Amino acid sequence: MIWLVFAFAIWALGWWINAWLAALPRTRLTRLAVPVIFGLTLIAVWEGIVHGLEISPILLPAPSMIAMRFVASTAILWEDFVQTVIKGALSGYVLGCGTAFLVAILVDRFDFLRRGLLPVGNFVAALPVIGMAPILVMWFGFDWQSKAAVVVVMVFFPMLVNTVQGLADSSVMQRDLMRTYAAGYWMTLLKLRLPAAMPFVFNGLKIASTLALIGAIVAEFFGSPTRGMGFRISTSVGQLALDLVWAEIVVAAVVGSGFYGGIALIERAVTFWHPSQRH
Amino acid sequence: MSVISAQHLDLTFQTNDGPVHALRDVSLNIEKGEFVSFIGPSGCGKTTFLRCMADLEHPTGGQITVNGVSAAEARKARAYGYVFQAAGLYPWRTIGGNIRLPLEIMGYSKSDMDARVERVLELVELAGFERKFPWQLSGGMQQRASIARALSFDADILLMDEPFGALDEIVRDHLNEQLLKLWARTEKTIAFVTHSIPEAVYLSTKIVVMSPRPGRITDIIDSPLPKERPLDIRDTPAFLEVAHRVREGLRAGHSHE
Amino acid sequence: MSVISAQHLDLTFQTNDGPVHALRDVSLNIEKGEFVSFIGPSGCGKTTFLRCMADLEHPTGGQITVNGVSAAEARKARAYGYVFQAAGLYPWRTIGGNIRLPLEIMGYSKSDMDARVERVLELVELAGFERKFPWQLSGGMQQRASIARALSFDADILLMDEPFGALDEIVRDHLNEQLLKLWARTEKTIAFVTHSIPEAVYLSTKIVVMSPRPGRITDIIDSPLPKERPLDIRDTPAFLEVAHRVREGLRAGHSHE
Amino acid sequence: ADDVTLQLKWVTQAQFAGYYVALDKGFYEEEDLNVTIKPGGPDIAPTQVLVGGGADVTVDWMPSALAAREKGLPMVNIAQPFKSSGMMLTCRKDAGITSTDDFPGKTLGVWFFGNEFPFLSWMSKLDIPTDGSDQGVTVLKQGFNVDPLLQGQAACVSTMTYNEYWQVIDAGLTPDDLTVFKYEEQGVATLEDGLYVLEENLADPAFEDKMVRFVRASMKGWKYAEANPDEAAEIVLDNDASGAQTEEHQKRMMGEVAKLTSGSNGALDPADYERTVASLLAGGSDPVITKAPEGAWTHVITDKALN
Amino acid sequence: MSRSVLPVTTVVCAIFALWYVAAIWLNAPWAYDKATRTGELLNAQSLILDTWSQKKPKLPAPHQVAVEIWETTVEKKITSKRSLIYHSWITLSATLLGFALGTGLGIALAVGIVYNRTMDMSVMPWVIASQTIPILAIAPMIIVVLNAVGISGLLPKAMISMYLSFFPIVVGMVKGLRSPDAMQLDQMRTWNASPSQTFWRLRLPSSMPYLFTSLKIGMAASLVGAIVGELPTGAIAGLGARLLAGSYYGQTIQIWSALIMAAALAASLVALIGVIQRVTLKRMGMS
Ligand SMILES: Nc1ncnc2c1ncn2[C@@H]1O[C@H](COP(=O)(O)OP(=O)(O)OP(=O)(O)O)[C@@H](O)[C@H]1O
Ligand SMILES: Nc1ncnc2c1ncn2[C@@H]1O[C@H](COP(=O)(O)OP(=O)(O)OP(=O)(O)O)[C@@H](O)[C@H]1O
Ligand SMILES: Cc1ncc(C[n+]2csc(CCO)c2C)c(N)n1
Ligand SMILES: [Mg+2]
Ligand SMILES: [Mg+2]
Repeated sequence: MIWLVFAFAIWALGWWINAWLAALPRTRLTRLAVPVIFGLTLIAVWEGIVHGLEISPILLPAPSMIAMRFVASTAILWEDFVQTVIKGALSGYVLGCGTAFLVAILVDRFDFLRRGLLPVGNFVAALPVIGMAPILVMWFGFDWQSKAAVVVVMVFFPMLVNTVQGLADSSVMQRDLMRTYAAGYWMTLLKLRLPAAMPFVFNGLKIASTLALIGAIVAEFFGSPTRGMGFRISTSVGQLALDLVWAEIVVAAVVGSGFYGGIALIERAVTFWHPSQRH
Repeated sequence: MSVISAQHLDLTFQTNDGPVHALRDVSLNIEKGEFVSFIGPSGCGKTTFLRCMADLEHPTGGQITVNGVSAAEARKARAYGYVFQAAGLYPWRTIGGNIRLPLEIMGYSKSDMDARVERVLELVELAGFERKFPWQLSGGMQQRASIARALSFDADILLMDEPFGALDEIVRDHLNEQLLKLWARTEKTIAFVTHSIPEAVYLSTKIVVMSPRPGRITDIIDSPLPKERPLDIRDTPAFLEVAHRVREGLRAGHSHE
Repeated sequence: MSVISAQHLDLTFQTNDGPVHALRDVSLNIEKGEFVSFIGPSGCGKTTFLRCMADLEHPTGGQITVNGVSAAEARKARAYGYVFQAAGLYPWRTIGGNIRLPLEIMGYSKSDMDARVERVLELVELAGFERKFPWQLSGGMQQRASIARALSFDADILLMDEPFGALDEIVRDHLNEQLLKLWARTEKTIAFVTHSIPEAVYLSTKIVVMSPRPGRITDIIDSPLPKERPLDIRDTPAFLEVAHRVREGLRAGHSHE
Repeated sequence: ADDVTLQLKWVTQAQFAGYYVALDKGFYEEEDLNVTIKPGGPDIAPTQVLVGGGADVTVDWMPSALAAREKGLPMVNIAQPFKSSGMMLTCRKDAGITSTDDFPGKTLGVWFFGNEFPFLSWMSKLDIPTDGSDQGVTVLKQGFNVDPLLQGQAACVSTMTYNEYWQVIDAGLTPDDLTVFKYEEQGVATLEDGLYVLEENLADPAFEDKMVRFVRASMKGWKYAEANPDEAAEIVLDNDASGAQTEEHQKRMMGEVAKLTSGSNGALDPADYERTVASLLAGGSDPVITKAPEGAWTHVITDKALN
Repeated sequence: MSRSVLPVTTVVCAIFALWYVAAIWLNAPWAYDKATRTGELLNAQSLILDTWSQKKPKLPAPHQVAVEIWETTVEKKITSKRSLIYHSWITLSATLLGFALGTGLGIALAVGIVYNRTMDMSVMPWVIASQTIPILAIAPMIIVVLNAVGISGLLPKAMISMYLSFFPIVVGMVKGLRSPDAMQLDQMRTWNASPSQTFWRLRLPSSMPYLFTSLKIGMAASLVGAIVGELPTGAIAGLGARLLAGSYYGQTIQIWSALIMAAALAASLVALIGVIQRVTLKRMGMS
């Protein structure tokens, strides 16, 4: 009971502080502090509820327990991180986004391809990739290569569709201007279409960044060496080590958010000119 | 030989509402060094006609030659500079970068580019704004940058589509004066679209009045005004006389009333 | 008692480039039934001033009252109709639906609404277009619909921000005439922003000339023209005389040159 | 009627025929029970479901049940329909495996999710490290099927006598191509497919009574299934909502499962239990359980049910 | 429309051709493996025929998948557990429920974010973080936890599909509800409109194009969620169960047919939203 009251009190306090901060003029500090306080509040409420309702740690461990496990298992977490994130997700992300970008330029160049490939692409993009995972594991083996392949498949179409859309985004007038200069295809691509496509390209990159990690982890459920975040999660559930499972999830969330944030930062630098970046 | 010569130009847009006759049997000759204004109600085909000259639109009938060759060849030879109705600067390039754009495409040397950018920026009184991005400038300044961009390379023909539409009267007067000076100095041939009767009369050696549905030329007025034109010329009877004739021409072709 | 009374109004915008003084020590009284035009170069604070009257902007200093109460109270009492610089019709509503919008919000009865929509549509000569969507109309017609919307409910004050900016000269002349007629008939108090000197002179009983950085009033000209104004009045010496004074006032305050 | 929910360890198949037969033949109904059978799956941990209250009783393997008990989760074995273990390691001869001495340097497929314990015990008994070093073996987390063996990605994979082994055979490999290590024969067999409940529930006489009736009916189901394997397989097929099982495979599976259950009347043989515990405790540096558990099984239910 | 028929058929044909070639390439090792064990010799023709007709191919040939789909849709009663239509229906019901929940949650959050400054500043980063959690990892836990509080059956699956679908909807609707420009909002102020009037008459209508775009993405995500949710429910029924069962028994043909079916389902659901979008926007005069 005390714990529940504690949870509720923390919630009220956190909300009150945030409401107060949000009413202040926006600065870099408040913009950072508000979501952090919100997150801390959530965690405190979670802690309170787990203790208050006496939820079994096998169903939902308390944040304090997860934190302790996290500290105690950094070596394992690091090993899994390298296997899944660096080898699986990152390589697949780079490969998938890279090829999608090049294919997008090709598709954009040939109208025939655009009209033929995009509808088919939309169909293929609707494939639930979860189903592709066992197949790709079968094709590419157990190690990180198959994880990278799953990631490639997952990120390819969002990236392709966004880039193609972006390449078509320049206005008629902007393109006419290039014609008045008698600029050729490559000149127009380089000086107009690619810069104009950047907001879309980054949109694709951001979507792909959350997909990449999920893809790599999910693929590990269908066969893996004895390391990796997906491996650890599924094995640990079997061993009822839920605290380790959640520690892995924390790593995934932190890495995923960091990845997303990093790309958003680059986006800010590259597409500084776009109205959406100027409030 | 005329710099621009249109013979019986027809242009019909196919739309899902049926065909739109944007131009019908339009014939016009523009000689070297002329300053020709196009005036007419909204939708009468002024922009379309200018775009035909620039090979941005393809007539469905008739003939158009620029510098004695087809419009397409003239475009490929980079015979003209075009100023669009809206400024149309690339937001990811600075003002300087925008002006440099055609020069890069046409392969000017680095030092030549720098000199030209500086010169045209001074011409439109934007010196010191080279490093700014378009959205950091007012609409009028952007419009001037876009004019500078069209002037930066050596084209003898200047096609301008309502370049001063977004500007207030005083700035507009000023730029009108500047444009006249530039034209007198460089002997360019200029085709100029406007909505403003005083502007058309003040600037032009020839005023083409158009009317819509289908777009055609209803009147061509040769201006009796001298080449030297102080702003006060707008209060002279000769000026008002021409303005009156333009207004009558416009009113006749106007669908309203 | 003045309908609108501004005393030593100051308004400074805080931007990341530092403060922008949009209005500085602006004082003005507008009496019932007056037609006041605001003219001045781009960025001199005309829109800002109008927005202060409408309680869309909050002055950082000074006092403004509308109908004797604060601007906020006047807004809540729905004391005015506001016509924005662009037409700003909702694309998902028909012309009729757009005009009905403020009436719905203010809770008019269904039959009253219908009657009012019909009346204002006739007023701006758009009868028969009630069922059309905005994009099915030309720019001028849209602008008229937006004026109709501001007229549909019973506000004695009309605040208009360059309502005819996007129109060509002929249509503009026509609407100017209509507006004058409406004003004569209804005795509304009108504040009207424009860039065009002839328009300001033709319409107003009082012309307020403003100048920028910081925005302030440089001249207030009471028009000697009669209330009855045919279009030809624009060629009379009295008219040209006022226009000249406005132009001089503008030029003096202009940063250019 | 009293409600009982049974959580299976795996998907609907003849491995669980006894329960489906008891349900289908009305044996549960005769005991005044209203039984719901929840199929398991690759990511269902039966213990977790039990703790969450999603089931009253579950089918689980003893190693994972004992590991859970040591984690503070008091699982109790109330009946043991499977007498012997069906687990094996199936290897390809052409991968160079004819005896356990050939393991070092090879890649072996192993099930995880709580099923890795018997394998780890065995390897520590053989003194073969599982870290992928030259003297040790490389362990793969095997997916749900025997592909790694067929594709040549692993030299051996884990199989059950009644299931995966036949998938290998169906795929076209013959018993001559294979070397098979049965855990029973290697002396590392652990008890499989027992019925487990939470200790705290057993304290309740009403629950105890329910379980007595449940076990009695279930064993009746098992014995019926042993006697009528084809009919039992049909019943299983009827209950398979995924529609993915084939008659041929289920009949064969039933035949093999019958071999494992025939030695049991339902009561846990304490000797088997001791053997399992000993095997799990002998896990070398990283044993599955660190001390012999207490109270991990009871004969209370089977005594009442079977006499 | 008709202009894209030729390109699409060309691309589809190219894909099939590639697919057949890939089938030869991927299935050949097993064919050789079999041949060496039986000691027979393979010529090119029998190799190709074998690779296109294996029982458990690494990559089934298109016609094998087509035959399987035909047999499990047209030739089975739709109430049969072996009918793909039956399984599609199970997945579809979870998808639709999850989609409805996700849309509701997404819109509610978006309204909160747009109207409440505190929510605006605090919620969004966590919504993004929530999507970086590997759903398959927590799906079993969600199912178990919901089971613990007595919720089972359709709802747990729908919750997972909601978890995946609310994200695109929040993002799209926040953008959409903020799409009215300052002038339109000022207009509402000049009429002294209340917040709810502003919402219903301005913000909501102007968010429509964004709403439909995000509904399309959300629908596809919902389907993935429903399938993921079916895996840990013990592969009882549904397309996810077919995928898993196929994978469990190495039945690649079954996996592929379930996959194709799922893609077709997703494509038609998205197309359906497209139709609704066109009708709605047309009636609103926005297309
Ligand atoms: N791409 C197009 N497709 C179909 N119709 C077009 C197209 N471009 C222009 N039109 C139509 O052709 C006619 C002439 O258009 P144009 O833009 O040349 O008019 P304008 O005289 O420049 O008008 P404004 O003064 O408003 O700029 C108009 O009725 C217009 O609707
Ligand atoms: N929201 C704002 N934030 C910061 N500065 C603003 C804002 N609104 C207007 N300004 C600045 O205040 C000054 C006056 O603007 P205002 O819109 O009133 O000019 P205006 O006279 O209406 O010009 P125009 O004729 O171009 O419409 C300008 O310098 C403008 O940049
Ligand atoms: C992910 C996963 N892989 C393997 C097993 C092991 N397992 C336990 S019972 C059973 C059925 C035998 O036919 C199998 C394969 C599991 N539980 N979960
Ligand atoms: Mg035009
Ligand atoms: Mg303004």
